[in-house]
Amino acid sequence: MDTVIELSGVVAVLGQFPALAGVDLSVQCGEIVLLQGPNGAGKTSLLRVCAGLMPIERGTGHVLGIDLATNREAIRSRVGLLGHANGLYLDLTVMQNLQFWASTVAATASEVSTAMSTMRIDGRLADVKASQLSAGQRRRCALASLIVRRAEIWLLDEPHAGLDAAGRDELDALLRSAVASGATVVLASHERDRALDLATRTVTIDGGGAA
Amino acid sequence: MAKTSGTGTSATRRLGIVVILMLATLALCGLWFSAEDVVQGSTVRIMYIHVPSIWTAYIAFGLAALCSGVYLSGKNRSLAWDRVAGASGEIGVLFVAVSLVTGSMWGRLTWGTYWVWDARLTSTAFLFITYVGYLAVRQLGGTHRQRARRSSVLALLAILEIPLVHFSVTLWRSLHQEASVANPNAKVELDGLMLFSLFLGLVAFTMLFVWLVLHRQRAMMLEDAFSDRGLDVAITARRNEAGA
Amino acid sequence: MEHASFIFGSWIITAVSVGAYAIWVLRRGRELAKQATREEMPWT
Amino acid sequence: MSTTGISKRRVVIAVARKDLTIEWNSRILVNQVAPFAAIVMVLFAFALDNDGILQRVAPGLVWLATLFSMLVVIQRSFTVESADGALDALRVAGVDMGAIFMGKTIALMVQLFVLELMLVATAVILYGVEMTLAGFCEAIVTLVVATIGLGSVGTLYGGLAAGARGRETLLPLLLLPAVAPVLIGATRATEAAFGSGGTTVSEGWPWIGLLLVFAVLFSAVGTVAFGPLVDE
Repeated sequence: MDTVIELSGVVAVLGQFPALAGVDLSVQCGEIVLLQGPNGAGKTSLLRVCAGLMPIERGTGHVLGIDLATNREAIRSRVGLLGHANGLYLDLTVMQNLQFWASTVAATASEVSTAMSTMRIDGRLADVKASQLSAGQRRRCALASLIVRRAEIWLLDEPHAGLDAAGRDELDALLRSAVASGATVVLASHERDRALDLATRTVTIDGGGAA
Repeated sequence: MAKTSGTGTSATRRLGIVVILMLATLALCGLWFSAEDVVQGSTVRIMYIHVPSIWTAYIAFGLAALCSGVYLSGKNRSLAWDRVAGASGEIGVLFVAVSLVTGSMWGRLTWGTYWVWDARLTSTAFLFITYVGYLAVRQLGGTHRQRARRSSVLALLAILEIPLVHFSVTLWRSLHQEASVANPNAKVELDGLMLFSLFLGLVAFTMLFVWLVLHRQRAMMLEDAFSDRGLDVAITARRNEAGA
Repeated sequence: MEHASFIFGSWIITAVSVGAYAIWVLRRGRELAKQATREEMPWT
Repeated sequence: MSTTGISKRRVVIAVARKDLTIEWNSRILVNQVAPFAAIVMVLFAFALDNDGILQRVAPGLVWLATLFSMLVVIQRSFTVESADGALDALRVAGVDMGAIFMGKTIALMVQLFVLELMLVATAVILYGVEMTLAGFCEAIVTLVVATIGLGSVGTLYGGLAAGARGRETLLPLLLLPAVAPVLIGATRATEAAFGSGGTTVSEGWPWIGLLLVFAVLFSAVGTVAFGPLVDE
């Protein structure tokens, strides 16, 4: 199996604070890796580094064979990140949000409607403004816009947050099918039992490093 | 340690002594030995510091843009370029401020008011504000590389804005006296000693600028080094959180 | 000398502001250098 | 930056349409910014309560009100991006920063243009400005060219200030000195169009040339400089 994420001694800072203080991590293609650890352990920063969003100060890292230190912009179009924020425009309707995200990555209208029905935000919800959605519905929207991205690596930060029981099942099914079609998943979740069931491997993060 | 305390070396010390001697000579020539101007009278003595200050400011902003360009185009992107640009920008702001104050005092004597809406004055004021903004952006925080990238782009934008602002303000209004050395028909006629004083001022201020930049960018290097060292401490502290 | 206050005033303002900045830079450098190692001061 | 091979033009259009749809859905410009600009014009009339003065300085007031309102519109344009991490999401999606810049600039220009039309109309009504047909044409050309310049610089510095703490104060500090040429050029050109203080329409064209230089320069530079200024 190919190694898709390879980090060694990675330090990343927020302002002057070392959110990551020397992380080593290796993820193979097709894995579902669960990051666990207390709040403030550095899980979010680790996902942002893997997405090429946060620069690394020290250490070396490669994602999909691309060097994080020199060329992290090239990683971005090939991975999908679901952060704490959903990345929605609150003044746009669900449909308008999805159409916008689809047009930035050249997804077709049928892909959009498939993603919307997968996350069950089609029908009546499609014309509701994002600002009027519940937290769980916004999460579904964000996941739908992630589906149309067709990412090779899915980086998910608390994807279960706000979802109801049915939504969590649907999410798990979605991730399993993504992996079945060749993707890799790294997720951080406090839904321990559910995530352990889903994950093929668990990595504990604490004090800004992989323990 | 004793011989090289602080940001100085024997070279900067020698440069510093030369600068002080030149500035002292400038004060003697400018304030005492040189003749008064036929038209402007004694007020021409302000010129010997006013013109070199604005000259130095232009050199400083030019150097800041140059170093920023080198930083952005360079392969290994040494932060040294960013620090020289930052030191230069800071000193440039100081000299623009000085030249605005001395210029308005000169204006008070020749035009009768501290401020006239003349092209050169107005565009110099814009120059000042633009680089105050540049210094503010340098203080935004983040990592050294973020600071360097943002401020380098901004320094290049500023150097682009300056001619546009100057040109538009000149079109808007022009009452200023012509640059006197370039134009032989201007109001100020410089004799030998006056010319000497002016050029001495230009040379002395330029060397003073070099001296200041050397010291300031070394101090900045230490500031950066210390925050890196702070990072080492913070990383250790962060790793220890794991056990706790 | 005519207008002596303005002329000397402008020279003094220049000297004081540039001088104060120079002294600040020197003192800051000296203060930082006290805690610096040789490797952090490549000019020495 | 983008490796997905979608055309840049498509992204530009998508971003511009998205920003305009947001405005259409929320009506901030119509319900808040435009009334603000209008009240500024009325306040100018109170402050400069003198027969003849208002008519003479109307062009400058129009552009001053535009600049102040523009600050609000730009802040808004980047608040919607950062409110729910949408700009981060765009960056992770590898969307070309130059295309985002152009899209947001176009949306800002459309909004500014509407605002300026409204302000000119206010000046005509409140300050008693009279225009010839040639003057009207010149005024429209001035609005278009000045708006291109304002939109470009505004988006560029708005993006820089969006990532910063204290952005509310940083944006005017960076932006207002940079747009001084637009204020000067647009005011003079509009004076010629209005015929304020005995100027003629033909006197305005050189100023429109200045505006054109500014617009071309900053729309080109902004496309290149936006990415490095905004990205981490």
